Parts: sequence; C-alpha cells; structure tokens
Amino acid sequence: MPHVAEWKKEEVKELKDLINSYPVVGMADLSDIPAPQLQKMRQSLRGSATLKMSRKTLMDLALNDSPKNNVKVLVDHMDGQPALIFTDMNPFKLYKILEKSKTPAPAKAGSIAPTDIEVPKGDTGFMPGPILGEMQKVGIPAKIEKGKIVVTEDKIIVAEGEEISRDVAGMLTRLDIYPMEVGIDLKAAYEDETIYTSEVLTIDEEKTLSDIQKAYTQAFNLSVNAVVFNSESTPALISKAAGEALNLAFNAEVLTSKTTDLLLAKAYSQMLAVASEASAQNAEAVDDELRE
Amino acid sequence: MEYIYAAMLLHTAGQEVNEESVKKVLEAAGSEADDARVKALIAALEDVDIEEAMEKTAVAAAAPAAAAP
Amino acid sequence: MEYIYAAMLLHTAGQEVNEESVKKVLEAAGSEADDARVKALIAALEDVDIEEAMEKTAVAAAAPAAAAP
Amino acid sequence: MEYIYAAMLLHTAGQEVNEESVKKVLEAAGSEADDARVKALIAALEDVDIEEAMEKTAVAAAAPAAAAP
Amino acid sequence: MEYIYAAMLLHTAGQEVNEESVKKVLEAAGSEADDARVKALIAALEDVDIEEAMEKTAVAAAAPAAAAP
Amino acid sequence: MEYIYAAMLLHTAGQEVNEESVKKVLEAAGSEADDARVKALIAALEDVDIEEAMEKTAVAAAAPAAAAP
Amino acid sequence: MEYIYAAMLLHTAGQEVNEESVKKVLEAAGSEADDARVKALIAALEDVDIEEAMEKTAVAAAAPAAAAP
Repeated sequence: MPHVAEWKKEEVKELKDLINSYPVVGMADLSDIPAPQLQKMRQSLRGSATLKMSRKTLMDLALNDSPKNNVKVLVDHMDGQPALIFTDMNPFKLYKILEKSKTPAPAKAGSIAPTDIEVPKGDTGFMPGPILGEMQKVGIPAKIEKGKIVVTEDKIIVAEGEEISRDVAGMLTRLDIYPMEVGIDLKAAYEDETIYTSEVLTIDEEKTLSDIQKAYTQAFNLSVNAVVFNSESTPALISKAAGEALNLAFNAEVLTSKTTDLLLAKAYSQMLAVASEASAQNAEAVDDELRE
Repeated sequence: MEYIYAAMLLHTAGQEVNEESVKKVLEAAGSEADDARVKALIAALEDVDIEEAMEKTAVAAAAPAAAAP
Repeated sequence: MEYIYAAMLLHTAGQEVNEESVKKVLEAAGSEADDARVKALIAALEDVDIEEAMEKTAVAAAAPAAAAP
Repeated sequence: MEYIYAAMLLHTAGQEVNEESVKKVLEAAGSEADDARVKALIAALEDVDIEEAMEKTAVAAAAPAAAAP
Repeated sequence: MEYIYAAMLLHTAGQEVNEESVKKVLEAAGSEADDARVKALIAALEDVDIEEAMEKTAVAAAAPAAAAP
Repeated sequence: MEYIYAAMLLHTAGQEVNEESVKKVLEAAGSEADDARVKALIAALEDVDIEEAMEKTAVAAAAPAAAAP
Repeated sequence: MEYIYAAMLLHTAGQEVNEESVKKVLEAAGSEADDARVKALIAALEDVDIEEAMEKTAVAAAAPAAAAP
C-alpha cells in the first residue's frame, strides 16, 4: 500500500485486528437509519457486538488482506451504506438480535413495500375536509360519519413488493401508519470459513415447527401403514383392529358382547323410523304407544 | 310396535308384506292381531319405502349407544 | 337382521325369547331359520337387557331429532 | 369378539374362513370354540364382503340419519 | 395386521399375549410368523394398555356420528 | 420411533433401507440398535412404498372411516 | 427434510440435538451435511420445543378424525 495515507493504513490495521480477533464478522447495510436511531442501536449492541463504519475501499483492503480463510467473500455483500460487525455471538443470534431491534419507519416515496400495506377500517380522527378527497384519490375507501372521516373497510393500498408513490407515502404518514422497518441490515456473516447469507440466517420458526410436525406425522403414518410396531403406532393399530372388528361384527350382524345391544338398538330405531313414516300416512296404522 | 316389527321381518326376509303375512307372523309370535290395525298398517305402508325409512334412522341410534360405557 | 327383528317382535309382544319361539316366528315369516344363528342369538341376549338397549336408542334418537331444524 | 378376530386373522392371512379354520385358530389361542357360535359366525359371514364390512364404519350410516330433518 | 389381530384374539380370549402364543395363533391361521416382527409386537405391547387403546376406538367411532350435522 | 426416523432419513437421502444402513444410522445417533427391531422394521417395510405410506394419513381409530358416507 | 429427520431421530433417541450430532447422523445416512444448514437448524430448534410440536400434532391429528362428518 505505497500511496495510502497514514490514517488509512491505521484504519485498515484496526479493521484487520478486529477481523482477526472476533470469530464472527458480519457485513451490514446501514442505509436509511436516522443518526439518533443508529446511536441507540450501537448502544444496545454494546458488549455483544461492535459496529464499525468505514470506507468501502478500506474494508475491502482489510478483508482481502486478512489471513482468515474465505473472509474476503464478505466484500461481495457490501451494499448501500456498508459497515462491519464483530461479535462472539453465532451468526443466527446476531441476525435475530438485529432484526428484533428494527423499528417502524414512515414510508418514503419510491420505497418498496416490505409487506402488504393495509389501512385499517375505522375512525381516522380527521375532521371533514380536503383530506377526504386525498384519501379517496389514493384508493382508501373513506366517508364522513358522525362528523368524522372514517375508513369504511380494511384496504390494502400497496401490495408487498410494490413501489410506494409520493401521495401514498404522505397519506400513510398522516394516518400514522409506518410500514417500513429501519435498522441494521445484516447481509452476510462469516464464521469458521463459512459465509452465511441473510437467506440462510432468516430462521423461519414456523417453518421449522411445521416441518417437525410434518416429520412426526409422516413417521406416524409410515408406522401405522406399514404396521411397524412402536410406542406411537401400536395403540393406533390396536384401535384400528378393534374398530375393524366392531365394524365387521356389526355389519355382518354377528352378535357379540360389543354388538348385540347395538344391533337391538338399530332394530328399534328402524322400527321407529318405519312407524313414523307409516303414521304419517295413517295414524291408525300404528299403536298408541308410537303415536305422537 | 309388534306390527311394525312383523312388517320389517317380512320385508327383510324378502316376503310380501300383506294382511295375511303380517297376521301369520304376529300369531306365530303369540300376539293377537287386530284386523283393523293390520289393514291400516298395510294401507299406510303402501306409500312407504320401508328400505329407505330403515336406512335413514337406523344406525343413528346405534352410534351414540356405542359411546355409552 | 331377521333374527333381531324376530327377537324384538317377541319381546314387544311380551313373549319369551327362546330358540323355539324365534324359530317359529322366523318360519312364519318365510325366513329360513339357521339353528346356529338362533342359538347364538339366544346366547347373546342372555347378557343383554333388551329394554335397556331400546331405551338407549330412544334417548339417542330423540337428541338428533331435537337438534334438527 | 374372539370369533371376529379369528375371522379377520384368517381373512387377512389369505385363508378361507370356515368352521374348521376358525376353530383351529380359536383353539390355538386357548379359547374354547363353541360349535354353535362358530357355525353362526360362518353363516353370518356367508354373504358378507369381509374387507368391506371391516372398513364400513358401524356408525357411518348414522350421519345421514342425523342430518335428516 | 395379522400380528395385531392375533394379539387381539389372545387378549380377548383372556390369554397372555407373548411371543409363543402369538406365533402359535399365527401358525394356526396359516400365516407365516416373522420372528422379528412378533418380538417387536410384544416389545411394543409392553407399554400399551390394550383395553384402553380399544376403548378409544369405541368413543372415536361414536364421536363423528354425534358430531355429524 | 427412532427406527422409523432412521428409515425415513435413509429413504429421503436416496439410500437403501436395509438392516445394515439402519443400524449404522441408529448407532450414529447414539441409539442402541436392537437387532430384532431392525429386522422387524425391514420386514415390515419390504412390500411398502415408503413415500406413499408416509403421506397416506393413518388415523388412530376406525373413526375416520365414518367420514365416508 | 433430512435435517429434520435427523433431529427427530436424535430427539427420540434421547440424545442432544446439536451441530455435531446432526452432522454425524446425516453422514451415517450417506447424506451430505451442509454446515450452514445444520447451524440454521440448530439455531431454529433453540426456539422450538420438539416435544410440544409433536404433542400438538398428535392432538391435531386426532381432532379432525373425531370431527370428521
């Protein structure tokens, strides 16, 4: 680095030391975070992670010059306003903490809706005025009711992935709807020669839960269907056998301890059914006992 | 109710359900057959699909009974 | 179900339900009475209270009826 | 229900369900095989599709009944 | 399901369900008894209350009928 | 259920499910592989389409049959 | 699903489900264990109670059966 200013050399060295001394190095994007909020996030990370902002070129140099195998791949994940994060936490925990610390933020013209943006039905608190027309113009079903502007039904005005227009962004803010999330965006993290991208780091607990349930159901199905005896399938198989036996005895009219009273009851209720049809034709057709 | 059972028995045995047959079954069961009632029943059953009526309610009663301990 | 119907008929008529009486009713109904099945019926009924079995039905049958719109 | 299980076992094993085979199975199970009950079982099963009868829930017929207004 | 049917037969007949008895019943039914599967069955049954598992059926079978609209 | 999970794991990984492979997986999982149970598992799975059997809902009781009207 | 099956196998076998054990099981099953995915699974399981998830499933499976029309 012959033509590099002294302070830059210092900073690269500092970055390199940090990369070497922490097992986990993350590449984050700090775009759109207002300064006070960033300050708060740094404070809340204190003790568990170190956030280091620097120039792209310097981070690039530090990563490429690191003796840690594969860590330079993080360079590929520099995006927006990049920063490095150093921590002892495993990458998943780091990701989770950063995601949780994200806060709602107002929509900006041109932002992409992270999820469906819905304007809920109900009182807006606004007095009748030009805002009613503006709401209607951006597609919010609103009208005046009891002297207030109310939204008449829940309405998704921007679908996930769509761009938020200037008018809509302004209206959402006036309605106190903050559809965006700002915070430290972890793009990728390095640990033990492995790069974890945000896709891998996004743990879908619901998916895990449903996968477990699916696995359990499949295991149960396979055990019962293949008649593999284990603690889960055996009671079910017994139950199945008992049900089959009851069915067979009942349907074949075999009188057993379990079916005799069922068959008697069947005969009796059949008789009641026939009697009620007969008496509907002619009340005299049945005896008093059966007449209602 | 004997009259109905007699009719159902005949029906299930594949026999014609008429005054004579019903009376015969009732008598075999030691039950006195009242002529008027037999006539009325036969007349009423003319417009009833015994099979269908039996199917309908039949097992309904049996099912809950199964739950009984 | 003939065997069952015959038994119910006899029971309702206030007659004793035994091999002989069941057979007689079945024959009057033109149904062939299988000796073994008649015997099995009588044996099975020994442990069952017909009246009780019928009552179970009555209650059960009433319930859905009441629920019906 | 022993008799029923014996019949189901034989049927599933692909064997003919007859008096002899049922008796043999029952005896192997240490159960006294009552001739009349075995005969009655065979008679009852004569016209029955065992497979189907095992699957058809004793209760199934109840649903339409209960639904009937 | 032969293995289960055999076990149920024995249980219902009031006999002990063990490797030997299950095998004997299966063989009497003309079914080839796989030693390993018999062992697995007996092992699994050690922790299962057959009576309780059977009861579940009755209730379960009855329930849908009651729930039927 | 360990044995079943081992079989499912092998099947999904595209490996043959046999005594040896199941035992290897179980042992890797720190589970003692009981020879008889492994054999019983393989015997049970012999004629079974694992994929299909995993997906086909097996319900505890005969109850679901009630679903079929 | 191999990763899940491996975890379930370990859990059912009473073993700790961690990176090392999951990898060992997967490798024994001839499946390539991707480090990142194994780590992701372990991280996910930190917040998911396997036992509870299984119990919920069992109840859920039973419920529709009973509710089946």
